[in-house]
Amino acid sequence: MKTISQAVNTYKSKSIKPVWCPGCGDFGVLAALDKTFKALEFKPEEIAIISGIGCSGRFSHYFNSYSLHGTHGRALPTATGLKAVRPDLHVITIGGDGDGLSIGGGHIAHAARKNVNLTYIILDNNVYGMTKGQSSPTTPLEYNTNTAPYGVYEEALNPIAMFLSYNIGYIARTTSTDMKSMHSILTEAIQHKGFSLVYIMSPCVTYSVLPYSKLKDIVKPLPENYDNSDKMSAFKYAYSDEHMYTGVFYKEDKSCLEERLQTVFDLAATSKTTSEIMTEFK
Amino acid sequence: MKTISQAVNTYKSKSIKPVWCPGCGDFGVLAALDKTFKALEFKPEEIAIISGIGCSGRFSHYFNSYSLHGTHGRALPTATGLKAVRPDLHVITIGGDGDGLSIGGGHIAHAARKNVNLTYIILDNNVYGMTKGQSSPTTPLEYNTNTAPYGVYEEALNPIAMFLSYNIGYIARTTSTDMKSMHSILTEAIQHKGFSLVYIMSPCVTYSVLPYSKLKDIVKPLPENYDNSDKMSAFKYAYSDEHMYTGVFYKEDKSCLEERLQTVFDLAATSKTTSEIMTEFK
Amino acid sequence: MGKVSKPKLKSKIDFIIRVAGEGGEGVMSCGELFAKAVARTSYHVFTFITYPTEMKGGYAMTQIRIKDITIYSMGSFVDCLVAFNQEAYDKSSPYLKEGGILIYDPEFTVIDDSKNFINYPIPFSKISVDTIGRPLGKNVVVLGILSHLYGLEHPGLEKLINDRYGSKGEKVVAGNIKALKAGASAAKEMGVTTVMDLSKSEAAAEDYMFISGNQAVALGAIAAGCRFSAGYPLTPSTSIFETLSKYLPLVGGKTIQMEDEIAAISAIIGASFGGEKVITPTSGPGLQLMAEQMSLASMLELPIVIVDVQRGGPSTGLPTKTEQGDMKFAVYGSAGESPRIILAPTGVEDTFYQTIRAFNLAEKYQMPVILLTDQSIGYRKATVKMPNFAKIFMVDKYDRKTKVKIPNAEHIDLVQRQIPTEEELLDYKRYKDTKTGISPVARPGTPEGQYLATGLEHDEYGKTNQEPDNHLKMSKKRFRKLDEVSKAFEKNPIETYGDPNVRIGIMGWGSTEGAIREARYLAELEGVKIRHIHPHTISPLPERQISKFLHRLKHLIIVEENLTGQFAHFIKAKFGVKPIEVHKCEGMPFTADEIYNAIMKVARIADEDNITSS
Amino acid sequence: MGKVSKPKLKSKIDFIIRVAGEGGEGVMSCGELFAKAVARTSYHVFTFITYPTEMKGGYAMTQIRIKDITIYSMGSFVDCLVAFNQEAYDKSSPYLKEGGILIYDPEFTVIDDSKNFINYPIPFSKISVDTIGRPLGKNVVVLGILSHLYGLEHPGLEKLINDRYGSKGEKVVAGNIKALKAGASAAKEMGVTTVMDLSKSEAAAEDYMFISGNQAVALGAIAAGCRFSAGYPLTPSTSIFETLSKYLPLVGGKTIQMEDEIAAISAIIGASFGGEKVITPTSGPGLQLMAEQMSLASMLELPIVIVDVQRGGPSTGLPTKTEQGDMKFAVYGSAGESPRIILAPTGVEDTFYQTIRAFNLAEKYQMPVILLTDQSIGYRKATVKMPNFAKIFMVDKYDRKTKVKIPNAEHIDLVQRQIPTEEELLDYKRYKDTKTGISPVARPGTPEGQYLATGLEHDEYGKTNQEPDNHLKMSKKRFRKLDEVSKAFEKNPIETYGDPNVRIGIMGWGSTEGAIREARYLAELEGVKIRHIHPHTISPLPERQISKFLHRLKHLIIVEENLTGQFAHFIKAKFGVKPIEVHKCEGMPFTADEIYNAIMKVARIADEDNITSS
Ligand SMILES: Cc1ncc(C[n+]2csc(CCOP(=O)(O)OP(=O)(O)O)c2C)c(N)n1
Ligand SMILES: Cc1ncc(C[n+]2csc(CCOP(=O)(O)OP(=O)(O)O)c2C)c(N)n1
Ligand code: SF4
Ligand code: SF4
Ligand SMILES: [Mg+2]
Ligand SMILES: [Mg+2]
Repeated sequence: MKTISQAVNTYKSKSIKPVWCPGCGDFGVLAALDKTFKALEFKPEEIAIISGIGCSGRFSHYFNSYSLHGTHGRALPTATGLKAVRPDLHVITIGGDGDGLSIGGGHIAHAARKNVNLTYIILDNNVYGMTKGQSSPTTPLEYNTNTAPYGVYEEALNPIAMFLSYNIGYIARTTSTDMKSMHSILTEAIQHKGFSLVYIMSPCVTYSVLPYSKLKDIVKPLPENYDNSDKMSAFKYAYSDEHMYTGVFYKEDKSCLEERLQTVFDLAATSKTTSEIMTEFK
Repeated sequence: MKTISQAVNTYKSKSIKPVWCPGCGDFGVLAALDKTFKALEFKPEEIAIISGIGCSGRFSHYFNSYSLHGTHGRALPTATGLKAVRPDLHVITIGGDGDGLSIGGGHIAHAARKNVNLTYIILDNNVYGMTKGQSSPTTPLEYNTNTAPYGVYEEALNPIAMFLSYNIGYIARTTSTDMKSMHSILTEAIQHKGFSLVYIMSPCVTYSVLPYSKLKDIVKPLPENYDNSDKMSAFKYAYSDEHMYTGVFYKEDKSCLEERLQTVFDLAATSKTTSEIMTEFK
Repeated sequence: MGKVSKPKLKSKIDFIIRVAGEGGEGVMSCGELFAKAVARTSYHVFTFITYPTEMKGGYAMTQIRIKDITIYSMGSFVDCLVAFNQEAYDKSSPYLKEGGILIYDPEFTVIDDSKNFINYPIPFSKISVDTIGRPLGKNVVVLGILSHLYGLEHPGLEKLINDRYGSKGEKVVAGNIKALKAGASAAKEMGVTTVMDLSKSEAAAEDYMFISGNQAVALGAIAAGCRFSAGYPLTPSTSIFETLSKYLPLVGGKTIQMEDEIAAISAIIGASFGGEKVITPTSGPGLQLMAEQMSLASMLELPIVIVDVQRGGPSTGLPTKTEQGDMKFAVYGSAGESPRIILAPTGVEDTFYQTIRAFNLAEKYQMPVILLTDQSIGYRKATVKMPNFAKIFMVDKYDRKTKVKIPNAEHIDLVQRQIPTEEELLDYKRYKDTKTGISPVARPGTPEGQYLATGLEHDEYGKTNQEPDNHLKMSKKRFRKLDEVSKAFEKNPIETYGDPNVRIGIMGWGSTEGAIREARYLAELEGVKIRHIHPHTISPLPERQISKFLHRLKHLIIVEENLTGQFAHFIKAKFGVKPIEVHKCEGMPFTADEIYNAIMKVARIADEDNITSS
Repeated sequence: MGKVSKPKLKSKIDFIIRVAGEGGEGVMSCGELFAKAVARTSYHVFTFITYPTEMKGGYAMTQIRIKDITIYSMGSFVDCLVAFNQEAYDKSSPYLKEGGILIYDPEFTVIDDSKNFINYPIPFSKISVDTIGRPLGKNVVVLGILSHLYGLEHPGLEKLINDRYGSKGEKVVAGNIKALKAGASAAKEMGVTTVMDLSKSEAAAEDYMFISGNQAVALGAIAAGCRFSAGYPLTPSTSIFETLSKYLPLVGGKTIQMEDEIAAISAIIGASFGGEKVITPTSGPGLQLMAEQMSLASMLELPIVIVDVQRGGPSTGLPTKTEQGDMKFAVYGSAGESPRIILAPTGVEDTFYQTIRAFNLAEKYQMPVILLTDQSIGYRKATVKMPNFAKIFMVDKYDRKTKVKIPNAEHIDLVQRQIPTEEELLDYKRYKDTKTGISPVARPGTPEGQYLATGLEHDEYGKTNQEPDNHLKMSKKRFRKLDEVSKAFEKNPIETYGDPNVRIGIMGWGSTEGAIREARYLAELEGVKIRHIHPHTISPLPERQISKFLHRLKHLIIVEENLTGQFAHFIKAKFGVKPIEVHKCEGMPFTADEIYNAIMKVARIADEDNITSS
């Protein structure tokens, strides 16, 4: 059968090839996600990829899945609606630091509150790649960009601390060069019950704010004995001045949207027919 | 002189009276803000109040100031623009839990990044008052509202933790019944250089989710020896299961938008004329 | 006898009651309980509500019209006015008919004795305090007075009180029942005469609902098979989402309150991509926030239904008042060119069926459908015929031909989204450039149906393609669907009334239908005949029908509730006519009277024309 | 000699070069450097750019037209084509004139020998590798070839290379200069003949800028006194905000990148409330997100300027392509009824002056002004006359009478927002219902000027008021300003061209002006006369001017770059005409040729009409 044989080889689209610049960090993430789908033996037709707009937003084009490439910043609420009605699908949401933290920044806390059972992957290149080099919410203070020719005058966000404060049940950070870590984190995140957030540092080589070389220097895995059920310690590592820690910052098991909705339906005793409802209005 | 004598008595509007329900928490906040303006001896014409939409959004109507009552959720970016061009004005932004944390939730982190020098007051009544009793982002899980007749299935936000993660330089929480604390916090917040956030629990008596009686029981001042320069300890108290702590959670002195913009102008040597700029394009 | 649904010119019973007071005084609940009680009789009931934006204070009123035949408008003048305070009296008494009944609380209201009213000063507030210790029960005291005046039986009212206040505890219910009785006996004692005995009327036939326009949307959506709604509260649309939240789960559906309107429309787009029928209710301010996503849905060719319960604008405007101000935004409200369908229901019953139709059109033509109602329809309550549930038919998912009829109580087609055949899945083109422009859409989970839905211009497979010829081809494909809609609409039941030889025509859209209809009757009583067309589909318009209507007219009146004449502008662009435009921009619906006056003015001009030209 | 600004029919020099290749190959920078070098001579230069949305790959091209008189369009066919690869050759060679010059890299391109071109196979890529070790310098190699072909002096080019690559270090600059020289000598060696010697041309008169349409907006804003801009990157508008970010601080202004377009428009509303002149640049997707706040600005009566650089739609559509698809949204894009002004510049120079005008109108009439440009204007570069800075005049803040002229290089009025007099401050009505609808607005900080600006309906003081009569009165007040604008526009310089006795007319808006103008010249050469009107104000339209234009026409052609004919719809609604509509919906601007063909077709029909009717 076509579907299965394909699943074994690759989940990537056969007709659409990536248009990223050679060397772009996003290639690595594409490979890691493909590998993860393979490992999880998902059926391609049960994968839904919802992406934002940006270089990173092109992920939805590159898989042989049900994919939706919507508007800038709205991937998460779109995916929430999809997953709410189709809990049977594996829903992956992907976008950039601008898409996710700037225009779409208001949606994360609310997806977290619902604990909708999907994985949100943010690819941070510390810049707006697609629109050619403007500041993003993670561009460092005083760095020069096309929209901040005299230096950025906004502090960069601390996304991990924010996700922790949103009480997201699964939060991890890794880099697009670390295939092993990406694969293991993605696998765990996708299997996590509820909302999971995978934050991947994926350098832009064309508008290079945090180049591979520099990233390599500051990145450090969370310590071996790190307890990822301890939120306070997660905050501490998220706020490290010295290093950008990678690994699973936080993990918590709690009821997800689908379960909570189920309770609602059970409570409401689903046996009413439309006509019974209408007669209540007599 | 009219202006000054008025400043001594009240800063409230002479022609517009509040339309809140009798007993609404917002009355207390109105009085506290009026008192604070008096204490700070502001000129009424130098006060600008920008508010959102909601019962709490009506604050802009009730002062004899330059006031702007805009659309739902956009008070903060509106105030940011105003303060950017008019650093000489005292800019106060006010709105509800829905206005500020739901539809407007995406703006806070970015006002924080800019560290724009204004005070943002959020009045939390754990409900949408104006639209008559729907869930807000701080309505507790499983509570019944008009839009969640079978119980809310979203976890309530932890706003203080969120503000901390946004690296806001001044964060305090108090209640609309505690005039003394409101007055002292508002005074300090308004004088704080940079973005300050004052979170006031202000119960709704009509769609009463967290009534005065219950609020009284859970509220507790931060300990005497609390160090509000220690962010980690702030997180700890923000996450308390037992109590809703009040007081100044966090205080940090850092450069604000006006200062950072000033640097830009200095750098850019402001002596160019329009015609000199145009000749660069020859 | 039962209710009669065919419009008749004359009715034996037709009276109007207005309860007016301050926002928060229970004006609404008093009016609603009374209306509900009457709705259980064989009479038709129609209510209109207006109240201030503020939480407390300001003028609020409920107007209730009762008739033995179908009611089309709130009416112009009232037979009985209850005034809770001075402002209510001042604002409402000009609308009380000569010889009408005025009930007021002398403690709060000084009246003008010189008017020819039957005055009943009754101290409701004092009666409430005396009975239950608080003035807050005065609305139920008034209900008691009205029950005496109109002969409503107390057991029925008590049940309604129990339904409404039951959740607040027995004590509250008992207090209210006491207040009810106190009101009734006070009225009796003070010599108030019972003007009619509604209790003598037969009970309503089983097959009527008494619902508001907003409830009609929610129930219509449920009947249409909608199973997902995402929303964000916004006056005056909120009760649609509240009603859906309560009832959708009962049929296995879901509602989610999102963080704002952008998230709400995004969520329904996601759910529609997942294969479900979806809806989001909003009003002008929210609709504006949805513009970008509406355009996306058009480009992705996903069915979504949006309800805009229009309110006074611009901006926050008049949140609790009515206006037909969003038409141009609904029709043109997206950058770039993205097809969509705009429907405008004319009343509560029509709202129910047009909602079903909106889902059918969205699913069939795979584009956004906006249902344009307004505050006056949304808050209005009326008796609506119960649909025949045995006459609901599903259109097959592979069916590409069926001409779907406009739903009515006797026959409801429900369109299922077209899906690809097995053969088509062998080389699946999601955006196949078919003759009708409609392409079958695979439901996620279908093997080999995987596709990319992108807001970028794309080819038939869904792959991005920005070539000149592809953009032209795909733009045409998307708009071809709209031509199909247009063609289908021409075969709709004709929406014109009146003798085709008459030379004066009137045209309106949406909620003005009832007032226009009544105005026509009034004019006919004066011997003035007039034709009337009232398209339910604003975009695309049933052009041939309208052309035919316009063809022999000498004078065209276009009536709408806004300042600038949005619909007139639209009609002028399409048909090159020069109408007489009648606008009302006051936050209140037209009364039949106002339109009648306009008709009579035009009739006089027409007469003069005849004289001059003859 | 200098540049001549009066349009002339014939020119001595008029040639077009197209550099085509893959996005990212330096096609843009090669073309831009060449154009810039030519712009420093006495010739006029006009460039057109198109490139793919993707970061890498896809067809990109720069077209450069050089002429001794003002240039109005990109031209239809090219004299010289540089093809970097096969796709570039395949897509571009159909536009190369018979006998034109074709320069291509034989390593990547196989050409069709049978065509009558002068073929120069030159291995740019190999030359680059040989010279600087990498193929990336091939764009500068091509620049060298072109410098040989058109006799451009190297010192000038080297300075431009230094300006452009200086920030990347000396090594990069040196490498590029080497590549430049290598290209030039390769061309010489391969026997490429110099077709003209631009270096012999006089230097440009001092008073010209060579700027893109987007830069024209930024510079126009600075000239108009704008001191604040908030923005969010969005292709193809981004460079406006980037240019403002660079230059506004130099005159004491500020720019802030906001988190999204809603925040951006909110910020400028706040800053306008603070008393400053403000602007936000965007494109269709972003404009849609601004709908709610535009409506707010209308209601608060605050001046704001919005630039919409239109791109292909709907939705994300064709981000780097041109379209006139947002007109209906600009005009109608808000729920409720909120007045606004829409301007549509026709080219780069006009963009500069219309931007200044946009600020004047916004400040004077206190409402949003939308400037509708498009990708083709925004990315186009052209030589623009430098304004006379001695002829800039401030209109007094208390002045309520001055008729402000449309700005031009010789005279620029700058409107200052009207402020209340001391007397008015004694009982200050922010929303005073004046004869013109314009009310003086107090700048925060002014004692006794405090007021409430609310999006709720309000009275003259700004206090909320939802009464029927107040809503009507204030709605009228807001729209009265638009009537004033309309009146003022009628006195604008007449925007019609051609003999009033001619019976064929053509009408367009925005960026099609140049192509239409050239098409008219072409038609005239064939003896076909045609009238032309091209309003700069789309809403409100200069109605009397247009009526007059339409009055004696027998055939009206309306030209626009979209599928559905948005402008035509608008004109039909206002004037009841039945135009012949010519649409292009391919992401590319009209060429003069295409419009010429349409004109000739209509001319033939007109002829036949004459024959039949005579
Ligand atoms: C409403 C809207 N505003 C702006 C844009 C333009 N835009 C496209 S991608 C992008 C930012 C991309 O940055 P990021 O999300 O970090 O993705 P990257 O390209 O860096 O991967 C922007 C601003 C848009 N498409 N839509
Ligand atoms: C765009 C938009 N969406 C929705 C609304 C309706 N609305 C008005 S106030 C409000 C919420 C009010 O809640 P909150 O901010 O908590 O203020 P409160 O009334 O509780 O003080 C909503 C949803 C609106 N005015 N505009
Ligand atoms: S611009 Fe940057 S982020 Fe975008 S594809 Fe190129 S390298 Fe990747
Ligand atoms: S509804 Fe609640 S929040 Fe609003 S005014 Fe009344 S008590 Fe206050
Ligand atoms: Mg990025
Ligand atoms: Mg609230």
